[in-house]
Amino acid sequence: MKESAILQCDDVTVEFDGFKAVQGMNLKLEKGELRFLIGPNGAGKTTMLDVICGKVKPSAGRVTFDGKVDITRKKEHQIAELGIGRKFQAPSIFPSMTVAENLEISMRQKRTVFATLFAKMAAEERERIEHQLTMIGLQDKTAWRAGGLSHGEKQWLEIGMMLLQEPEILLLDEPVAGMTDKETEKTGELLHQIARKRSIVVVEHDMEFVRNFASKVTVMHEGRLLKEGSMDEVQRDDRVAEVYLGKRRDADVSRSTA
Amino acid sequence: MRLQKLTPQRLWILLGYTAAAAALFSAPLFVSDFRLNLLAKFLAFAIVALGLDLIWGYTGILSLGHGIFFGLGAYAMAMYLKLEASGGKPPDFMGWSGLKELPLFWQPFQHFGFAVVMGIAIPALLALVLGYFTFRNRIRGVYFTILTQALVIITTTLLVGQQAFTGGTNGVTGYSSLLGFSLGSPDTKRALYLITVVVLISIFVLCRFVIGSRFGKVLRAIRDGENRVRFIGYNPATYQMVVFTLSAAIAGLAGMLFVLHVGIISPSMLGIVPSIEMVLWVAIGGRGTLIGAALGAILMNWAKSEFSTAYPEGWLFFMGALFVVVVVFMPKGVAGLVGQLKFRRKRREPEHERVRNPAV
Amino acid sequence: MKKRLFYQFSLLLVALTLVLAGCGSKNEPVSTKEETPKATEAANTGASTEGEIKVGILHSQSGTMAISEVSVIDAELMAIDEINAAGGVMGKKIVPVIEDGASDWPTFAEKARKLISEDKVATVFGGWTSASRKAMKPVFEELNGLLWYPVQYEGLESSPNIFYTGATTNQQIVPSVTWLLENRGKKFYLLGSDYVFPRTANLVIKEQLKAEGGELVGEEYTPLGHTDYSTLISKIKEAKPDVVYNTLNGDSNVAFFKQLKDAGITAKDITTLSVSVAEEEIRGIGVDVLEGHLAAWNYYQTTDTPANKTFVENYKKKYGAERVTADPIEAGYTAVYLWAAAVEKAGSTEVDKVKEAAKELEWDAPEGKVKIDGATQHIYKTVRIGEVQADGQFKEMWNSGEAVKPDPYLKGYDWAASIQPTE
Amino acid sequence: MEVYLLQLFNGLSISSILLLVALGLAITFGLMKVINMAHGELIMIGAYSTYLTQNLFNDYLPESMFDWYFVLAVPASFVIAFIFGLILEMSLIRFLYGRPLDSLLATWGVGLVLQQLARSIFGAPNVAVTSPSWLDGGMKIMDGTLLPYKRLFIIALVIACLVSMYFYIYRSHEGRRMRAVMQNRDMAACLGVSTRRVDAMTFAIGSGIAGVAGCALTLLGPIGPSLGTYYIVDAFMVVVLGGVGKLVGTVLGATGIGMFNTLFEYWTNASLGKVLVFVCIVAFLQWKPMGLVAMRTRSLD
Repeated sequence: MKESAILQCDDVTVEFDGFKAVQGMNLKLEKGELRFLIGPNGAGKTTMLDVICGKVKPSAGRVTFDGKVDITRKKEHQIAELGIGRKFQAPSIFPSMTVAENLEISMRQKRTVFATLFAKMAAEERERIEHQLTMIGLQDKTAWRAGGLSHGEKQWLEIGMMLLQEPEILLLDEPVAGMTDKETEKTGELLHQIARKRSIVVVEHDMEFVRNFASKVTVMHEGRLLKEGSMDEVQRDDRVAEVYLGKRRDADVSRSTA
Repeated sequence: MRLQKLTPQRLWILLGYTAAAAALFSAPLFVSDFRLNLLAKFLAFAIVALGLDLIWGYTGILSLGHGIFFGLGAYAMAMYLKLEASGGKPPDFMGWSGLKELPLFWQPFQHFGFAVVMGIAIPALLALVLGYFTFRNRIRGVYFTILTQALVIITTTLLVGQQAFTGGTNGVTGYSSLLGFSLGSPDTKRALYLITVVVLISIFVLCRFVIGSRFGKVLRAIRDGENRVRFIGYNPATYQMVVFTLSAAIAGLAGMLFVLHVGIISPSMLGIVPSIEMVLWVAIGGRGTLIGAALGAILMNWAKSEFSTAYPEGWLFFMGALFVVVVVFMPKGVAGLVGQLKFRRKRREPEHERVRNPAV
Repeated sequence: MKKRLFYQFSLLLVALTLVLAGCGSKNEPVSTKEETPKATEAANTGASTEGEIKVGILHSQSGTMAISEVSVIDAELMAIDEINAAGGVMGKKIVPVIEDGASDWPTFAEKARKLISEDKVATVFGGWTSASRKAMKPVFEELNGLLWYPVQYEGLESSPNIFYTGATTNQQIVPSVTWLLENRGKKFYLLGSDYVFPRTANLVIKEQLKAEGGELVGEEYTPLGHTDYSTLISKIKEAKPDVVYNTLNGDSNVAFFKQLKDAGITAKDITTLSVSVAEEEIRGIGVDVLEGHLAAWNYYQTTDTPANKTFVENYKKKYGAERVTADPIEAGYTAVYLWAAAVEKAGSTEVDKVKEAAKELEWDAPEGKVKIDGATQHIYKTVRIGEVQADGQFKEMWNSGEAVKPDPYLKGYDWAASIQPTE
Repeated sequence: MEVYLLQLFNGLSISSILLLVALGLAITFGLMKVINMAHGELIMIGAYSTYLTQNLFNDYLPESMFDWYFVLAVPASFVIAFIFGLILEMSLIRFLYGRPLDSLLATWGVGLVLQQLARSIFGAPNVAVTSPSWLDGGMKIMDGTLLPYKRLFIIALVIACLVSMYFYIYRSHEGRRMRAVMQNRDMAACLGVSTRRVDAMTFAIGSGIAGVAGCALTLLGPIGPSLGTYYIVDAFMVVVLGGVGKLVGTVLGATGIGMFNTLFEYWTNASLGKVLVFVCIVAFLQWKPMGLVAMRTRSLD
């Protein structure tokens, strides 16, 4: 086992009432890697992210973080504390709180009751939040209630929240879904910036978007690993083409849950 | 909280609160003893409402069992008062239930200090235990609410059934004095009223501090999306447990004051109906605003004591209808209504509470 | 956020003014503070000036107990009307102030306090459950008020500020147990709702059974509002009692008797004697399931006295032919008359004078001649055991012949020595 | 021996009553996620409907016909409670979808109003319903063991309700639409199902079944304005214990609570028995928060 693997999934299997959403999936993520997870609907991509962030417990297999911690035994908040951040497909921010408050509680900090009860906003912390606000372009809307933001802004806010968490690994589920071209572009830039320091797993449908990044792509199909490699390699693969264009498509659509 | 500049507006608010406090403190000067006693009772209810607002308004946990915590606090105080009245001998109801000796668990309640501590600790502990299991097991929303109802049934049935130890349906009543001061004397009553005002203000300040802190923000985040909070790294169960316990302790404290003003506690005060009524005060006053919750409690009880006698039937119709209208059409209560008016005028922030209402 | 606070605050001020104004409006600003120690005297004189006398009526008009208490209010109002029509008391009109106890004991205490200290009523007629009486008792004692309590209860109480016009244990339970032992059998099954009256009553009955050669074969309590008696009836069947002594309250009676009949047990198999089932309740339970069962009271609608004939006639005329009278209704009615007679005799509505005048006062009540026992402030009452007939009325099976002297602490019974209050 | 047999029957009988009371709730709560605290009052409406039907027969039909009033009372209770439910859904509940806690509070207010309405119309005291003579007595299976016809009738009634509900939900067009809406509201709406209509129908049917329960309860217990309050919490316990969204769960929940209630009550007493049952429910839900029969979903909340 190489030390540099920040995340390693071995033979992960997930079952929902007898239906196997993920079967014996393997995934290895290096430190500082930007990885795309693609595949048709129902391939098990989102479920894979769910497993990594602890939302779903696999029925078999293990997920090792930083070469030592088996996170399948941990609870969600413990995994988050370890340094795995997750952005959901549908923007999930806290709608009744202001943008600034959303960021404030997401910020990396002690998360015990006692600590939060007596927490004072340090100057350094305020700076971090302000920096982040500029980065996600919401500096003019700090006092807005998050629920009042546009869809794209919510997506960014969520990304901003996740970045303030300063995780080792970021899990992004369709970060550009529902964004305008311009917004998508901006998000892409953001991703490039982030990827310099952290490891990222992105689930994405937008192939255009994926192609902009010269990085490794993992293709999943029916809960299994289908192909791993660069975008070019993947696109040349017959099986991948068949999965995306071929006959089985109907079956997948009917099983999709999105 | 950060130190903020003293803008004219903040000054007004500060003045307002001072005036309100001054009005409460000076009430004994121009209100009859009977009315003062009533007001004191309402203020005790306002304290429960504050605690309830912490968990319902800010954390989104609806407890229909706060009557229990209120009642347990009240019983602790009642036990002390009863023993002081009987001079440490077994109280009257033990006699007619065939109990000759003072049960062991009653004995320490002869001490005022012990009773006060227990009046807060017992409800808090019960809430802690219940909260520990339910929140850890992620029982939430409606399920939690229904569980609290089950708890109400368990508690009241036990209190009623163990008549020899608890006074049964009659509850505990017939007190004479508190620490030697006669409860009947108007001076004691005024003093108790003032104590209640002080407690109410302290609890109000405490609640403000809690919701103003980052802890309070996490609570609101839990209300908005409990699961999301997990993935930021907070354990919602701990937070829910702590705030539920705090809320129960506040209710217990209010219960103790209630007994001092009203002179009786019985299982019917712990039942499902009083528990829901407490929620009603908060709903009408405005969940998610402390002042709304407190005012809701005071106003609703005042209205009840004014109108329920003149129109006993009309009152129930009115209360039921009010409940429906407020919950359905004014989810933020009266305080929220005032807020909405303001938004309509200013439109600085978009109004999005409606967005959460998926009836579209 | 700041704006919001501002509005909250204005809301607070408005509301506070409202409440305080509401509180202040009901009384003259100066009076209470200085005069508090003498407040009750002021109340008494206040009550008898201006050509009218205010009296309080404090029963549950809403909530679970309204079922029973509303009829008592009717009877009390009727008595007041009758007295007023006949010229009032001391030439003054009686004006009732009606308050709702709402089946909630703290509310009873609160309203009692209001009646005495705000409305300054001369006396209060009120209460039904033991709990409501216990809640009001400290208030009446503290403010030296006067309460007339019209319902049979568990005894062991005698407050200087309460007159009890319902039966105490030795005027209902004790004689009925003796009668059952002599006429129906020795094996008793005690069934009651889980609250103070049944538990205390059964404590008395158990001692009495021991002393008088009865046998206790079972004792069960069900929560108030319990509606399934199948298991309990199985237990009764197993225990094979001669008598079920029933102290169930309210709705539970309906379920119990309906299900008892379904289980194939009729009045012929096991005698059931109830102490909380009167004419009013029979209508709600249904005569078909109750026929033949027994009850012990001091008064039935069928009680044959001249006073009762007019009482029933007037009651039906006033409130409708389908209405029935019952023991507590009559006791409430009697209470008003007894109070009026005492005031007349005392020539004052002052509590202490009225109490003094009430001693040994006699009156021809619908239930027969009653007399106030000065020592206990209960009244002498005739005990009657009745059987439910097909028309929903009682047929009197037995009566005590003369009015029985009240003995709330059962001092006249050796076996009751252990059932004394500890205080 | 007879006692155990009788107790078994009693347990079954209580289960059947609980099930009848909870069935309507299982629909409104389980399928629509609406916490209808006024469910108890719909039961009360059913009971009063039976009372009215009885009075109609008493007043307008020859005495020989009287016994058959009950045959008419069952559908009458259903229809009247159905109409009440429909009105309730259209005027109030439809604003509350997706806000379960608010629906709980608002319907509690509705319950309060309905209770007071009943009190104003019929008076506070209980009213008497004379059960038809063909339900008097019982089936003797051995000496001292009599199974009352009324209880047998209620068991049969529950089975009938269950079967018809099964056919309605799983075998009819209406039922298919109903399931479609409950499972994926938006998708169903896109496919041309009138979700408004389905919601209203579903809620009304749940209410109608509450009415039937009320009718059945007149055989055993009191009929008064507060009738509903005796059953509402128990009914919720059944649904929650059983697991939301599946009829099987409701059946199991009712059976569990009914049987244990009888058992505990027999061993101890009625108060303690009740406490024990509730403690067991609370404990069980800690272990299985989703109830006996849980539907697993992948959605976040």
